[in-house]
Formats: sequence, structure tokens, C-alpha cells
Amino acid sequence: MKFKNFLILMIVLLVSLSACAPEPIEEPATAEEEQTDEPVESVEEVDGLPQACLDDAFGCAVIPQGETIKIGMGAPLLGDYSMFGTDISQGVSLALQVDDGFEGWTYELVAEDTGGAPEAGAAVANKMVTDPTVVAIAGHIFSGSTEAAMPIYEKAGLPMMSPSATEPGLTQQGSKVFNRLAFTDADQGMFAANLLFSQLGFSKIAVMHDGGSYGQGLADVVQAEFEALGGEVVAYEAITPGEADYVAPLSAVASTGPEAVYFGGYAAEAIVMMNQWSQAGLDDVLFFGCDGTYGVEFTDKTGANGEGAIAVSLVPPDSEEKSAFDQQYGEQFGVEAGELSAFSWSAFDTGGVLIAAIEKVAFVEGNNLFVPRGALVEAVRNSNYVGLTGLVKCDEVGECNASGPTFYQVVDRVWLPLE
Amino acid sequence: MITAIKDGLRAGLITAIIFTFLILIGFTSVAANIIGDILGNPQVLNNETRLPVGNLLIFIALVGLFTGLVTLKKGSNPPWTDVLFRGLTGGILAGLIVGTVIYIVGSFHMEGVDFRAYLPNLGASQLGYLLFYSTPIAASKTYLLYFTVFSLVGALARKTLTMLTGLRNKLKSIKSQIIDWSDKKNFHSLVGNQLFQAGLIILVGIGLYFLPLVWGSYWNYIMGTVAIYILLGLGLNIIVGFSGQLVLGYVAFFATGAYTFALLTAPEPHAVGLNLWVAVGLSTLVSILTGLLLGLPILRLRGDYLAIVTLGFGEIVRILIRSDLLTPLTNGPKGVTNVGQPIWRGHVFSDVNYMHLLMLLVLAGLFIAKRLKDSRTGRAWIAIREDQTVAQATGVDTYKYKILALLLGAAFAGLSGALFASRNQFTGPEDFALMVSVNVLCIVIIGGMGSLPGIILGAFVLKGLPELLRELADYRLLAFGALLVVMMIVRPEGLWPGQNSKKGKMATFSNSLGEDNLEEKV
Amino acid sequence: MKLPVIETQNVTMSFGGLTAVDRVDLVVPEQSISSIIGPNGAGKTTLFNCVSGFYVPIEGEINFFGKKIKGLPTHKICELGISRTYQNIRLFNKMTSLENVLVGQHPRMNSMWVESILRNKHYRQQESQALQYAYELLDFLGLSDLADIPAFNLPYGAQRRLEIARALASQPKLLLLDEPTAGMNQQETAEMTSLIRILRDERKMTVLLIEHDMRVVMDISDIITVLDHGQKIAEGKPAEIQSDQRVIEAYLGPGVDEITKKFNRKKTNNAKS
Amino acid sequence: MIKKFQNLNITWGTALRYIAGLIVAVYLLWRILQTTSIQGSYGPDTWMRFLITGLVIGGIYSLIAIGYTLVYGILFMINFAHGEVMMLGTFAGYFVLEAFAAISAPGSGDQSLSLLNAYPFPALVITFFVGASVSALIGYLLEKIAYRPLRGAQRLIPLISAIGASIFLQNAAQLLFGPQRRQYTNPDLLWRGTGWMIPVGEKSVMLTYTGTFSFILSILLMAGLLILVKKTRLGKSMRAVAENKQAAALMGIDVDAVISKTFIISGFLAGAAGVMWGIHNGLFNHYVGFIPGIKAFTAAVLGGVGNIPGAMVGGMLLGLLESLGPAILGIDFQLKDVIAFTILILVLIFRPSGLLGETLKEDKV
Repeated sequence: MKFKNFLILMIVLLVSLSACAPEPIEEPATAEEEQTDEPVESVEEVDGLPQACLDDAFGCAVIPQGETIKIGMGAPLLGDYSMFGTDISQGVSLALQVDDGFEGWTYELVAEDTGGAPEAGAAVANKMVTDPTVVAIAGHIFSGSTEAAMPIYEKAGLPMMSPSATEPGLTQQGSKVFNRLAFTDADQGMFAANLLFSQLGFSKIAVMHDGGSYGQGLADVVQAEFEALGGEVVAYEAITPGEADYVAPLSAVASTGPEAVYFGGYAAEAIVMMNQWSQAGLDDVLFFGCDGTYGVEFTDKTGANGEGAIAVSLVPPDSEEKSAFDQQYGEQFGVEAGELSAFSWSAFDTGGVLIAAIEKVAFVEGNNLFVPRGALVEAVRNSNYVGLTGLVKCDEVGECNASGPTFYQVVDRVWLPLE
Repeated sequence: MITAIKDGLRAGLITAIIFTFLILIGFTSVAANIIGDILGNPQVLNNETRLPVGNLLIFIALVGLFTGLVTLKKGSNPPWTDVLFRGLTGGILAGLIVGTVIYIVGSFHMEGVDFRAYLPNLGASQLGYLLFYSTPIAASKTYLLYFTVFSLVGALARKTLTMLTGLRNKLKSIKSQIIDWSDKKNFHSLVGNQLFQAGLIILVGIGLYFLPLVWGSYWNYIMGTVAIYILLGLGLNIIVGFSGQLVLGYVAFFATGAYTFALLTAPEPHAVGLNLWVAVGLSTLVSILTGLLLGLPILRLRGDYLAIVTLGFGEIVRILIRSDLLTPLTNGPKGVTNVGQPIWRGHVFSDVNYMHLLMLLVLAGLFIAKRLKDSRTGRAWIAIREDQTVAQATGVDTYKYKILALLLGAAFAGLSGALFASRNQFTGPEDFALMVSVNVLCIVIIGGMGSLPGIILGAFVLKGLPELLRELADYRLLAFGALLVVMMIVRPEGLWPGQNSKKGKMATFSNSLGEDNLEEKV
Repeated sequence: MKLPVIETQNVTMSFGGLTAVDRVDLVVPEQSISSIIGPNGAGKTTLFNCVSGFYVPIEGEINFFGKKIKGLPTHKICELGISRTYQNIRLFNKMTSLENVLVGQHPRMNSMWVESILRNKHYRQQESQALQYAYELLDFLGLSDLADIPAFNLPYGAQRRLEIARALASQPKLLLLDEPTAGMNQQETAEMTSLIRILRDERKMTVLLIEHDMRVVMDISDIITVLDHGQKIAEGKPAEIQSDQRVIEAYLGPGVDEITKKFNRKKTNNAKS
Repeated sequence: MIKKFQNLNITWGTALRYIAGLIVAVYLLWRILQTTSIQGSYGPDTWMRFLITGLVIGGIYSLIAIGYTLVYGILFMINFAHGEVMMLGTFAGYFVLEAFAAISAPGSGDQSLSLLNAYPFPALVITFFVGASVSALIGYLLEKIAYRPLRGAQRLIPLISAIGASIFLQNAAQLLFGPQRRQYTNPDLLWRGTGWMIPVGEKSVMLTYTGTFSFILSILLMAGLLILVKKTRLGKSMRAVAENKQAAALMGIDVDAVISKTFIISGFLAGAAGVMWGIHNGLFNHYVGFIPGIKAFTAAVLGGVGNIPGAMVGGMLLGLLESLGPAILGIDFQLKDVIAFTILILVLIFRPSGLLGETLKEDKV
């Protein structure tokens, strides 16, 4: 009797297996169907689609009157990386808010929590592509989450503009939709190594990172470039992020006698390290950070200990627009721009770039706003926009920061551009 | 009378604290918005940045009602005057506290104090809304009025409800009928009927086949995650639910499986390019070996010692994966990208195929777990869980069976790890944080220890619910944490307990006492 | 000469300086009912724990049909043919009566976990045999109506009997019963007594029991061993024990005449029955 | 041959255990010899720095670990939310210090002199007291709301409830106070990165004021706790309840009250540790309790969970292992947690009840 039971189950399993098997034969067809899935749905909603939409490879996003043009975002809004997500979503939403809209349609940011995890990044992406009024993605924030989300947006034809995903490999995969404002670790590392060796004249440095993909990527580049230039990297050490005490690894680094310490990582660890600088016996050693360590938080929280530290930012020195943004940001969110993360300004620009691109391709017909998706993907790639971070002009793989990094040094508790 | 006032005051205090907390976390305006959504009220009044006050008032009224309801204790039926007192004292106290808080905060706000440096939710727009865009004193009076009135209404309403005992009894009888029904022999015989069973299975099978076709990619993704977590839950259930060994580092096996698969199929960093199905098998095998490596020395440990050792092991695996030391092998913190996708007859799996594959595996996993549970092996495990010492004296080689449980659990984890990596086409060390182990453990326990349908339910609650709760945005993890606590208090035996567990609460208590007394004081 | 079922030589067990069992020699002949008695804390249960393998005696030897079993893990000892019950009942609470007995049969079965997934012939055969035997045992102990009830929900007397059923399930040669009649009323005690006799006479088992109820002990024991402060102070047939001065002193302190009377009264009772 | 094995009662597990132990021991010895013999390895000043930082962190771990151990000793449950109790203490202390820093000292004509800098030590005492008390209150409420209704349930049930409470508290703190990192405003006297310079060898090593302060305070608190447990009536009843709840209840001890007080004490210590963390480290946010929580739990188990001196020793040992371990073994500092957890596993394999835990009379029973 029991065996019969088993047999039945096996048969069911087999049936479902065989049901599974032949399907991929029709795969090419279904795949295409899937790609044009959403536009087709919108076709049913609207009679007589404009020619531009029919021509477009991905069709159009159709936004009826009264609805908003949505820009999606996958960001760590909860959990221990929530500062980044909160800050960037605030920056982008401010950009959408100050814009006066397009022909009566306003913009709205739809930020979903990823917790910073790649898995959740893919989940959010899958959610974004099901909303037909989402036209572009600001983000994602971390490289892992971006990596996981890219193929999904690629299929749906949603252009991405990340203010903060720096992993060099992201733009090397031939993605049409992915662009970023952040400069890659490779570029930044090269500039940093050059500065350290040629301009500042150091020959012995130590390289440290926080064990994350961002920090490690930078550290590796700096190490390689510095050695290529003829310098000596006397210590290479990683720390565990989120700890209270880095005296031990810093002391170990100090004992090798470096002239400067390069650190790839974020402000939280950099601040703790700076405050323990003299405890570790690194008094006369220069701290050289990256764009993750730049920002008011660093100067605020290191005080006198942070004096002389160097960091990088894609934000050019103070401009009028920047001070206006800083003021508005502070008023609206109760924290200073750059206090939560170093990405407030690039987040604002991300929003600006996307809006500019949308306004280039969108058009109104009847009561609907049409955004041709394929055209938008191209428009973002062809952006030519001047924002807080300077010129935004994407190259053929989607590296959009055209103005290069600016180096800053803490002098009297303020970041001043380094000559 | 004194108890009435006491109860009232307690209820008032509790609500006041909760309401103040909600104000401070900014939930009041979110709740008001939700109410507005439900009632179809406009969110923003025309051309003004002011929010409609009505929605907020409704929310306050609801909280007031809640105060009134909790002034009466469950099952009690005090006289009307008493109820009046309870409702009044509760409402007045809550109103006074909340009103005072609003008054103080509002006055400071009016003088231009910015609270946001410390309490980011007390911004100008939120505070203006909470003050109904009027003066602090007027606003606090409104709070007092609303709380008092609606608390009174709530208390009276509850009393009225209690009065309608007939209705309650009726409800009770219906409830017991439902329970009776499931216990009745004829139901069992119906379920036991092979034809019925087969029909049910086929129906469910057809449903499962068509669901992924109509869901769309988002739900396929979410449900895929749920399915992977069901597999993980099934595996951990063998270890924790069946054999009773508290393992907090289950993620180690998951990570081993995912990384083995990723490294064997991804073009970088090794370009092994192994056949995918072989890689799946190998991942499972490597996970089993990891289990053996861990299990042999440590499975003699008991209870919480085992928990911390396995927790440590999970952390060791994660730290090693992302460390500089193993970066050449594992690609370090960057993770492995372009992990191979399953291919069947030359075609890459779509999300629908994937969902089908996962469903199939979940079914197979359930089948295996069910058969194991009802066998000699399963009985030995459960005996170990119930009383390890006695199980061994009854002839069960506990060490061997504990290792077997760990290995089978690890196999499930390795398999799901491989699927996880292949579906995401990416795997990185951050996917294997301690919280994954904790989540899977929660699945096992929320569903009901050792219960197989419970695991499915648990996986839906744990991985599906947060996705559903996305509507609550920032508040979803808060709500989730609170739900976990409440569920443990209300239904400690799990959502779908395995057989006989209802009285298990007392049983294990006496059991644990027994264990303490074991070292017989001679 | 037949080998004794259990033969302990010089068994000593101590916990942190306190010697619980002190050089005890014990011989249990085959197909007998032997009892261990003694005041509280005399080391009876410790001796049981040594025999069933929970404790490894720090000194001495334990032989089971001439085979050394000291230091073997408890499941090996169970496989050899020693089963036991516990003073404070220890059942697998969440399992039903039937499942408890099935677990008891564990050492007699050898199907592997793979077989249980495949449900091959060997597995099905074994399962059905086990099930049949389990029902037999439940029936034998009057528990067949309670087969599907979780052990925890059973009445006290049934729990005691279920524990014995579980112990019997492995078809042991030696059954160790730790206070089988504790907490039972007169009728239940009588039933238990007759059950133990049946085990010896019909099932050809050897029973070693710890018991406080003197009537039961005197009634059914073939040999009684008396422990006090971990030492064996007397051994012999019931009649011999009753008159042993050291035993009386151990129980009630030295120089109490009343006791003799009490024991004598019991003796007459025994004689009557 | 196999038979002989059986008679020796050595199973494969035990054999493997010892072989693994031997291999690890030989490897460790080799590494230590290697790192210490290399010319130009760390100088005495560097070793001194490792030692100091290890002791300070160890003191904080010890305080948190005691909380785990106290609760475990009485309820046999892992209070997973203990790290969050500490986190709320850190927040409370922060707000108190901010208040002191914002108010200018009365009496002195100098407007820029804050109360904090005018009376640094009274201010710090109040900060510690408030931080610890808030944590104590949270601990009390936690027990009352999340654990007490589960008294007598299966052992895993309170664990899940604790996990839920932990998630709740963490997110509540984020929502209440925002996600940003904050920094303790220390009095100028105790500013981070200042301290005494002690000459060691040719160089000098800084003994920070904050570190010394934290270490001394943690030692004082631990001593106080030991006295409380050993000498007072409450301590005795705590031990009685830990030994046997039913018997204690029969002796007229109010078990619930004792459990509540245990949570209050463990919360108090955690809060003190949280404030210490803030003063010594400075930076914190709602996530600050999680990692120290896990570490302290590890420390508690390392020393023998349920054993108070064990938690102290375990905490100190863990702190030292983290700072000295990688240096001694010549391994990346990134892997310090791997070292710590490996040592934990090794200790438990050979001493299943931790370093100072009572060994069961026979591990079979």
C-alpha cells in the first residue's frame, strides 16, 4: 500500500518534470515576449500608441495624468548600512523635489530597502520592473547589490545611474543600462598612488582596507600602482569593520615604519582609526583616505586628531550651488549634507542627470506622458550635464564622472582642496 | 473601585507610552496616511503642504478606543459604573500624558528649537501636523478630549461585547466544531483515502505548475527565495527539529554549497567551467564533508555550547571567505559573479523554469524529510531530542545519529546554496551573515519544531512577510521583531505544530528539570 | 556451571570524594528476580547506573554473561541485552506510546536511513514486524487502548508500564527496574508484582530491581542485596534478610526492638501467602 | 585491534578530537616560534600597545558577558537582545553628556565653559549612572514583556523571542534617533587620543585616559558584582534560584522577583559597558550592540556560561586574544575573530563546559 503511495508521488514528480522539460524549446519566443511584456500591457491600456513607442526596443512607459514619473532606487535603508541609503535617497529626492516637473508631471522617488545585500538587491530590481511607471533607477548603492540587479534592469530596459557603486568590473560587462557617477576604484587608486609618490614624495607607505569590496579594491590598486611607480608598500593590513578599537592592527602597521598610511574604506572606521592614531604610535604618519572617508563627519568627529588627513572627493570645491544645496539639505533633513555619507552631492546629481535625460526623450500625447524606454537608456548614456560634482558626461561603458577627483586635506578641522 | 482605577491607570499609561513612541518614530503620520488611503481621503490638501488633520484624528480615536478596550481584563465582567471609571481614568491619563508631551514639544517647536539632531522624526512638518496646525495648548486639549471620549467608548463597547455572551458561546462552539472536525475519524479516513490523496496531489501539482506562469518575475523571485528557505528549513529541521541539536551556524553549509557551486561554474576567478548538474552534486558533497569536519569533534557538546561553537564556525567561514588570505581562491569581498545558470537541453532557465525546479526540489525535500521522520532513523532522532541519555540507554547510538542528522542537514543546505548562487548568478560573503542562520532557525521554530508543513508556513512568514510588509517601509523590521515576540507568547508551539506538541510545553519543562536532577545527589 | 547474568566485582564509584558505591560484589543468577534494597542514599541507583553504563566505575569489573561491559557506551550495553527503567519516569514525552515502544526496538532493527527513504522490501518487512511486536507488547502491558496517546498525557501507572514496555522492546536478557511500584496503589502494585513474575517465568528473563516497598521485595525476590552507605551489608534469601541485625540497624538505627517485631509480622504475612 | 580500541573506549570521534588537537597545537607552536624569532618583528612598545588595548576591550566584553552569564545561570536561556540593552545604554549616556556639554557652568563668568568641563567627574558619574539605569530598566521590561510569559516553555522559544526583541529594539533605536553615527562628547580632560606616555624601550606608549578609566571602572563593577553575589541576601537567593527554582520557591524565595533583579543587574552592567564603549570609542549608532553582544556571548561560553568569574576571565581572554592573537601567530588582523572562535572551539572540545565551568560528573549523563 505504501509503495503505491510512493508510486503516485513519483508519477506526479515525473509529470511535473516532463512538464518542465519541453518548455525551454519555446524559450526564444517566450523570452522575447517577456522583454516586451510591459509595453504590451500598456498597449492594451492606451489606444493607439505613438509611433516612437512602437519603434522603441523596450516600448514606452505610459504615465497617465495625475500620476508621477517614478524613479526607482535600491538602497540599504535599514540595518547597519542605513546611513548610506538614507543619505542617498534624501539627496536624490531633493533633486526630484526642486525640479518643477515636466509638462505638469512631477517626479517621485521610490526607494526600496536592500539592507545592502546582493540578494535583496535582486528582489528590489524584480519589484521595480513590475511597476510600469518606474522609468529609471538611481542606484543601486553598493556594488554587490548593483551587480545582482543589473541583468534584471537590462532585460526590462531601465537605465541605471549609481552615485556610489565603484567596483571597476561593473562597467566592464557590456551593460547598456548601467552608468555611474562615482569614479571607479581603479581611477581613484591610480590618482592616489601618483599623488602619494610623485607629489607628496613618499617612498614607504602602508596600505590598509576595511575588508569590503570597495575598500579592498582601492587598496589593491594603490598597492599595485605605488609599487609600479617604484615605491615600497611596507605593510598591507585589513581591519574588521564596525569595531571599537583598531589600535592592534594600527600598531602592527606602525612597527613597519611607513611614512603614510593609505586607507580604503568608509568614514566610520577612518574616524576610529584617526582617534587612535597616536595611541598606535603613528603620530608623524600621514593618513590618506579615499572618497568614502571624505565628508564633514570625519572632521567633526576626529577634531584635532584628524588634522592633516587627506581624502578624495568627486565634489569640486565649494560653489554657490553646492552651498545652496547644503543649506536646503540641512533644513529639510535635519542633518548636514555629507554627515550621513560622502555621497549626498553625487546623489543630488544622479537625480538631476536622470531628470535631464527623461525630459530629453519624454513627450505628451493626449492625457498621457510617454517615456520611450530604449531612448531613455541611450539618453542617460549620452548625458551632458553640469552638476555639483562638475561635468557629467558618460563614456561608452557608462563611466560618467568627467571632472576627475579633487584631493582635500584637513586644515584647522576643515577640508581644504589640496594644491 | 481601587482595582478599577488601577487597571484604568495602567491601560492609560501603556497607551500613552506606546503613542509617544509612535510619535517619536514618526509612525503617527504614516498611520494617518494609511487611514487616509483606506478611506480615500486626499493625502495633501490642494496647493498646501498641510496634511489632512482628519486622518490623524481618526488614528487618535482608534488609539483611544484601544485604551478603553484594554482597561478591561480578559474574561472579567465588572459592573457598568466600574467600566465607566476604567474608561475614564485610562483615557484621561493617556490624554494627559500625550497632551503634556505634545504641549512641551510643541512649545519648544514654536520657539524654534529643532529636535531633529536627536529625534529626527520631530521635524517641522511632522510637528505641525501633530499640533493640528494650531497652538500647542489647543492641540493638547484636543488630545485629552479625544483620548477620554474614545477610551470611554472603548470600555463601554467592550463591556457590551462581554454582555453578548450568547454570541461568544456561539463562536466558541463553532471554534470547537472546527477542532473536532479535524480530529474526527472520518476526516482522517477521507485524508487517508488514497484516491482522495492522489487527487489532491494532482490538483496541488497543477496549481503549482501554473502559478509561476502568472505571477510575474517579482513574485517568482520572492517565491524562489521562499522555496530556497524552505529547503534550508527542511535541512535545519532535521538537525534542530528532529534530533534537537541547536546549531546556530547553519549558514556555514549554505555558504559552502553556494561558493563551491559558484567557483566551479563561474568564469572568474578559476574558470573551471564544470557541468552545472555535476557542480550541484559536488556542492552538496562538499557541504556534507564540511558537516563531517565540524560534527565529528563537536557533536559531543550539548545545548548552548553547541550553539555558540556552530555560531563561531559560521562566522569563521564568512570571515575566511572575505579575507585577504583566501581572496585568490574565493575572490574575497567582491564575491563571485556570472555564476552558471542551469541549462536544460541547451536552453538557459527562465525564472519560470527556475521556480518549477525549486518547487520540484521542495517537494522532493518534503518527501525525503517525511519518510525520514516516520522511520527508525526519525524515531531515533526524536528520541534523542526528547531525552538524549535515555535514548542512548535504549540502544540508540546518539553520536552516530546526531552526526547523520548534521550531514543530512548540511546536504540540504549545500543544495540550496548551489541553487541560491545559480539563481542570483552572484554570490558574495555578505549573503552569509549570521542573520541567515537566525532566520532559518526562526523558520523551524515559528512553524513548529519538527513539523514539516510548519516549515513551509514559517518560510512564508519569515521571507515572504517582510516582502509583504514592504508597504510599511521603514517600519517593517520593527513590526517583524515585535511579531516574533508576540507570536512566541501567543503560540509558542508554532504556527502549525507537529503532532502532540500542544501539551509539550509542560512536558519539556519537567524534562529540563529532570535533566538537572540527573546528577543524582547520592 | 552457568555463567551469572551479572557479576560485579569490587565495583566502586565516587563523586568528588564521596564514595557512592564502595567495593560491591553482586551476582545475579539467570532467570531470577533479584532485588537491591537499602535506605535513601545507599547507592542503589548509582549501582544501577554503573551496570547500565551511565557511570564508569572507577574501580572493579562488571561482567554480563562473562563478558566485560565496564566502560562500554550505554547503547552497546543495551544492544548486548540490558534494558532499564528509571526512578523518575523518563519517557519520550512527545512521542506516542507506540512510538516509544518502537524506539525501544531500535537495537533489534538494522534498516538504514537510505532504506527508509526508498522503503525497500527489507525496510517494510522490518517496520511491519516492529509494529506488530510493539502492539503485542502494548497489549501485554494493557496499553493497547493508549497506543496513540503521547506519553506525557498518560496516567501515572500507564507511564510506568510504558517504560517497562519500552525496556522489553529490545528483548533484553536482563531487565533493570528502578522502583517499579513507587507511587502506586495496592492494586496497581499487585499487578506489577505479578507482571514481574510473568517476565521471569514466561519470558525467561532475569530481573534486577530496586524497591522500597518491603512487601513487594519480600514477596517476589529470589535474592536480596542490601546496600548501606555504598557498601553491601547483607545478601541472601528474603527470610535471611529479615532477620539480619545489620539490615535492621541500617534501616532504623541500632537498638530498636520495634523493628524486629515489624519484620516478624511481615514474615508471618509472607508465610500465609 | 579494533576490539582493543573498543575496550579502551576510544571512538573515532575522540581519536579525531585528539589528533586534531595535536595538529593545531603543533601548528600554533610553530607559528609562535616563527613570528617571535623573526628579526625586526614587533618591538616591545608594539607588544605593550597590544596588551593595553586588549585589556581595555576585554574589560568591556567582561561586563557584557556577565549579563549573559547571569541570565543563563538562572533561566538557561541566551538573552540574544542583551547587546541591544547595551546599545540603549550607550544612547542614554550620549544624551546626558550632550546635555552637560550644552549647559554652561553656573558661577563662572565664562560662557564657553560647559558644565561638562567644569565638573567632569560628577558629570561622568551621572552619565554612567543614567546610562546603566536606562539599560537596567530596558532589561527589566524586556524580561517582563518578552520572557516572563514564556517561563517554562521549550528552551528555544525564549531564544526566538529574544531574537525578535533584538530586531525590535535595534530598529526602534534607528527610527527614534536616526541612522547616523553619533559621537560621545567627552570632557576635555578625557579626550580620546590623549593619555600618559609611558616609555617602553626606546619609544613611548600612550596609556589613554579613556582606556584607563574604562578598565578601572570595569574592574570596580566586577568586584562589586562579586561582592553582591557572594555576600548579600539577594546574591544568595540568586544562587539558590540558579541551583533549583522549585526548591528556592519552597524556601520562600520570590523566584520572579529574583529573576527580575537579575535582569536589572545584567542590564545595569551592560549599560555601564555601553557608556564605556561610547567614551572610549566615541562612535556609535543603533547597531553598536550587535557585535559586542556576540563577542561577549562567546566570552561567556569560553569562561563557562553560568559562571560569573568565568565570564570575567573569558571577556579578558577574548579581548587579549583579539589584540595579541594575530600578532603572536603572525596572521592577518582581519582574521582575529577566526582566531578567537577557533580557540573557543578548541577549548570546548577539550573542556566541554568552558574554562571555569563546572565539569559534569560524567559527560554521558
